[in-house]
Amino acid sequence: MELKELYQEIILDHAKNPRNKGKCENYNHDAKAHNPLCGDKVHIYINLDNNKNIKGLSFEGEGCAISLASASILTDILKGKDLSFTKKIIEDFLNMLKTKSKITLNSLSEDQVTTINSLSGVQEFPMRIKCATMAWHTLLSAIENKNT
Amino acid sequence: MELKELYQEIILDHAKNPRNKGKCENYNHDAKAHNPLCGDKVHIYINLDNNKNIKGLSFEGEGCAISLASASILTDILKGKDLSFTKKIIEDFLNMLKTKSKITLNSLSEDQVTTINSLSGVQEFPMRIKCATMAWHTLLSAIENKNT
Amino acid sequence: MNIKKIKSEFPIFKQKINGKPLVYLDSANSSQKPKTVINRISNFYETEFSNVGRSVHSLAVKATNRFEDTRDKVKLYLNAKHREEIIFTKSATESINLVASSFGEKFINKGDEILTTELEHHSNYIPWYFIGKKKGAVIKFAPVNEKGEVEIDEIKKLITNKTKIIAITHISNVTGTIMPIKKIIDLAKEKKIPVLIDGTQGAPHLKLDMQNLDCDFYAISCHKMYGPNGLGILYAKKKWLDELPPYQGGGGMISEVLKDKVTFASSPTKFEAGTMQTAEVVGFFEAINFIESLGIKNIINHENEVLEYGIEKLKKNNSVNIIGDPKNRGSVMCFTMKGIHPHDIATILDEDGVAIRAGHHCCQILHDKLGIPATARASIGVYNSKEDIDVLCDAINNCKKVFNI
Amino acid sequence: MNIKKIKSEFPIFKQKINGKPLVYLDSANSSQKPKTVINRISNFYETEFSNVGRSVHSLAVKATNRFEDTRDKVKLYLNAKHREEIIFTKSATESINLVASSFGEKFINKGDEILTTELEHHSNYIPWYFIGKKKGAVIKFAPVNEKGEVEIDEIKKLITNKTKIIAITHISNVTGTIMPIKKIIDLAKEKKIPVLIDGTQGAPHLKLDMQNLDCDFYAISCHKMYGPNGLGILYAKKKWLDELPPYQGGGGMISEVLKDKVTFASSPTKFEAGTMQTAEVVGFFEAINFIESLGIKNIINHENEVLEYGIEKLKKNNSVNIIGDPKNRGSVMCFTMKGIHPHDIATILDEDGVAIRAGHHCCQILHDKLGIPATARASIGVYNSKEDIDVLCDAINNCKKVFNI
Ligand SMILES: Cc1ncc(COP(=O)(O)O)c(C=O)c1O
Ligand SMILES: Cc1ncc(COP(=O)(O)O)c(C=O)c1O
Repeated sequence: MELKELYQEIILDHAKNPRNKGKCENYNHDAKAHNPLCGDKVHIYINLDNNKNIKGLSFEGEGCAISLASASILTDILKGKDLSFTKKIIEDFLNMLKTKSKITLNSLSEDQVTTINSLSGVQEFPMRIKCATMAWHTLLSAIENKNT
Repeated sequence: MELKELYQEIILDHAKNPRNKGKCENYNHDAKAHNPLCGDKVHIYINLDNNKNIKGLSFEGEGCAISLASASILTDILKGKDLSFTKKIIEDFLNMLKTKSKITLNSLSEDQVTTINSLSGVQEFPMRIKCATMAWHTLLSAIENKNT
Repeated sequence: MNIKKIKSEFPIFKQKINGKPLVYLDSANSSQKPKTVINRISNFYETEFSNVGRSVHSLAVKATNRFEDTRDKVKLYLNAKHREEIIFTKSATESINLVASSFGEKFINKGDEILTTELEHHSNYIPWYFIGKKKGAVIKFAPVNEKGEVEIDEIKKLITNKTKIIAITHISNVTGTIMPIKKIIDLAKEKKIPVLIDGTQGAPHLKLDMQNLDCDFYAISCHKMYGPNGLGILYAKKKWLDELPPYQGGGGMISEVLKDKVTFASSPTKFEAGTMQTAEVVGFFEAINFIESLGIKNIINHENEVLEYGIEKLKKNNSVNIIGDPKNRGSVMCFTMKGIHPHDIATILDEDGVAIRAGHHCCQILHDKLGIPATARASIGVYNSKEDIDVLCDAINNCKKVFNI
Repeated sequence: MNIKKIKSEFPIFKQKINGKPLVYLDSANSSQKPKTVINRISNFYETEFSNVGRSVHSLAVKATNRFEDTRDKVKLYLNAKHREEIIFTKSATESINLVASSFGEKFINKGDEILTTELEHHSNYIPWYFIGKKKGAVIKFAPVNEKGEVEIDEIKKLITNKTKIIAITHISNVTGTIMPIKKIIDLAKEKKIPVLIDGTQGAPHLKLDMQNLDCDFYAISCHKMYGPNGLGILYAKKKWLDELPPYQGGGGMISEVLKDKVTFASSPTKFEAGTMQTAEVVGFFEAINFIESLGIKNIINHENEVLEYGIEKLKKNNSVNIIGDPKNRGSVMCFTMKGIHPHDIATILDEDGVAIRAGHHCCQILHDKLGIPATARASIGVYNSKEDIDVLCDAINNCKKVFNI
């Protein structure tokens, strides 16, 4: 049953107990987004250090299980990573939902791969893809928006 | 063939040689109308005397054979008639085109009845009814519009 | 009413959704179309199609007659006094834009007030927001109470001698509240303030009588009345037809065009610029026929029965929170569930063939006031039965299973 | 091209008009629809109908995908660079109103000039007349010459540093003149003046390439392109999409709505307020398919052959006076006959099953200039053949008989 694919344990866990919620310390980049059709909102905060490492990464937001889980998973996996790796992952993730492929980046732990892949169930639910991708697009904007 | 009904000799004759064209002398009522879809125009002039007789009646206008003939026939038949008779005829004429009846008013000469009835062929051409009725509606307005 | 038979007149119900029979509870969004409407559109294109009012050949005559026949039919259906009070638009949204623009440009000035409510759909707010911004006029919102009603006293309080128009919904598409519009119109008439009713949700579910109601404007979406997409209606009382300037410019709506002077046709043509939606208008004739063949009173009774049954049953479910508790409710049930976002509810329900809508339903101001970003909405059409409600409620329980609640 | 076969794909040609086969020469008014388009609309209503973009259930997903697929298809067909440059409207008339209003409100001021031509359809004049009146701007008309052409030098002469926009037709719906729009656009670009092309007659009969043309706006009527009624398109170059304020307000076009502040979605949603014409948009996909299956170049060649044949044959008839003699003519032949009014011609032709249009064709300024109140117009679509022209010419001779000329 596809619903089981969509609402996997991992997703429900992240949706109910989102990681990295709030503003991370000393954030220097941020961006927000909003889906006017359903009211989902997300605000991403990054603390990017001088070596282009993501020292801190967090989000605020409200929305459905998919959008919350997606934001939570994103922050969980990319915190501590460097910028070029992060961009690669974002690209991979967006591709995954577009082309129905799975992510197999070597530099991720097996656990992390499983976690990201848990979002691949969304592929079968076209109206929900935006829920899953919004945080990732917003992360990209945040990287570009240098904050105050 | 219905076309023959529409474009009877009488109609074509009135269309080619319209009677009472121009402004009649000492007109004291007038009104004009215009069909924006085809460009037909008509302007009716009345000289109404104190006894409510139509002393003079004429028209200016451009348009299709039906609209010209209709205006010409109207002026030809109603010139010299009194107001209440005129209104009755107008009503009868408009009814004729609506209910596909013929006109049989006693106080008209046989010739005049034939002439008016020549316009009844329009009944079968709904898009042309406006062409045939415009002058008659305009006459009604003219009767109500006291000029200068 | 024989709902099975009615349902069988709607081809959409022949298919399965995810292997399940379709339970369509999204009619407030758009209703499904009976076969007679669909066939009329095809048949019109196949045998009678031509542009309306502009040519004199046989096809054009037929098309023009069919088009104007629908206007007469709508006039009768709404019990409007004059056929020229019926203006075809592309949607209720456009109907309201037309009034906000034409009325607003002429009659609304700096410092004037537009009175509306917190219940309104964006389509009955943004057009007023635009003209308000442009003219420096203020929009006042009559507040919604905890039951989801707008009390007439609140409206009374907000009327001042600067109030230029009252724009108000007939039925809220979120709380389902049936507004006491007759009373509001009477109140407004005392003060000589024109009233626009957003009848988008009212028209499919209530008996309408423009002469009795005596509002100035009434906006309708045909696609929510079992009719074709892309068609709306504006009823505008005769006294406004000459008064209001035209809205869009183009072919058809003119009387005479010179380089330095343009004069306009009279209503309805004046407000119908460009080539109209002939096939849709012709198809809508059959939608009214459909409603009339069942009888609007029977439709109302049936829908109310299903609605009451639905509200009762949802109330019994502890995890469900119904939005609003208006005394008079029409066809709409919005709800939330603790721990499950409306979007997720809609997705899970869809697995069981149940089509509902989730979101703010274009009523963000109302949702802000309620303090919830989104709700799930089940809305009822004539084809819905109590069994549909049962399927809905089972599917709602399934949400809890999926979410381990 | 096998015209018999093409004709057989249009159900309308199955019937007789006044006992005669239908010779439809009124495509400039509205084209007939192929079976694929008609069937797609029915089929969509029967199996996939739902409101677009607002619900997450399966039907809504299908409908939304179909709707957006058409946008992609149009983008490709027009060779636009971005899909958000394709905005659905209800007609070309609305497309032009949108630009005149949104562009005009923001960029046109007192004393500014709007440059257009004497050839224009009311739909490409009245909207400018409105905004001109409102803002105190002046409309300048490039004159038409005795051939029915507007010379580019005349346009050049009228451009001043106050010219804010140039609005010009692609093909005249009266003289058939194909305007040198590429040259005009290049000229305007030198002066940084945006250009709107009224492509209503251009789109069905010419190969279009927005990137090559590089105009700012291009307006299209889908119902003249073998597509459904009630649907238009506005192509708007990307640089304008954020620049222009929204046109109508309502559901869908917003980003966030607060009582004191409203923000808008990005294009195309920003310009598509209210429930859209989903079925019509979905049906239009098949209209483009139809054109593509024949190949627009083949269509052009065929139509030109019929057109040339028609012009030649009409020229040989002494009683017929053809309107305009442009070097490049597309699909339209307007004519008058001495002693017979165009309205009478149209009626008499209809007896022979020939459907043409008579009137000023919403070009009163042009007709005034030509000094004739009305013309008869035969216009050509892909389903017309040389035999249709023969029937037309015989019917024209019959007019003379009826009028004893
Ligand atoms: C040149 C031209 N422009 C604009 C229009 C208006 O098109 P529509 O009525 O489909 O909006 C037409 C057709 O009537 C036309 O021929
Ligand atoms: C109360 C209300 N008003 C206005 C609208 C707008 O209707 P449409 O989108 O058909 O213009 C809707 C429906 O979406 C509605 O529910």
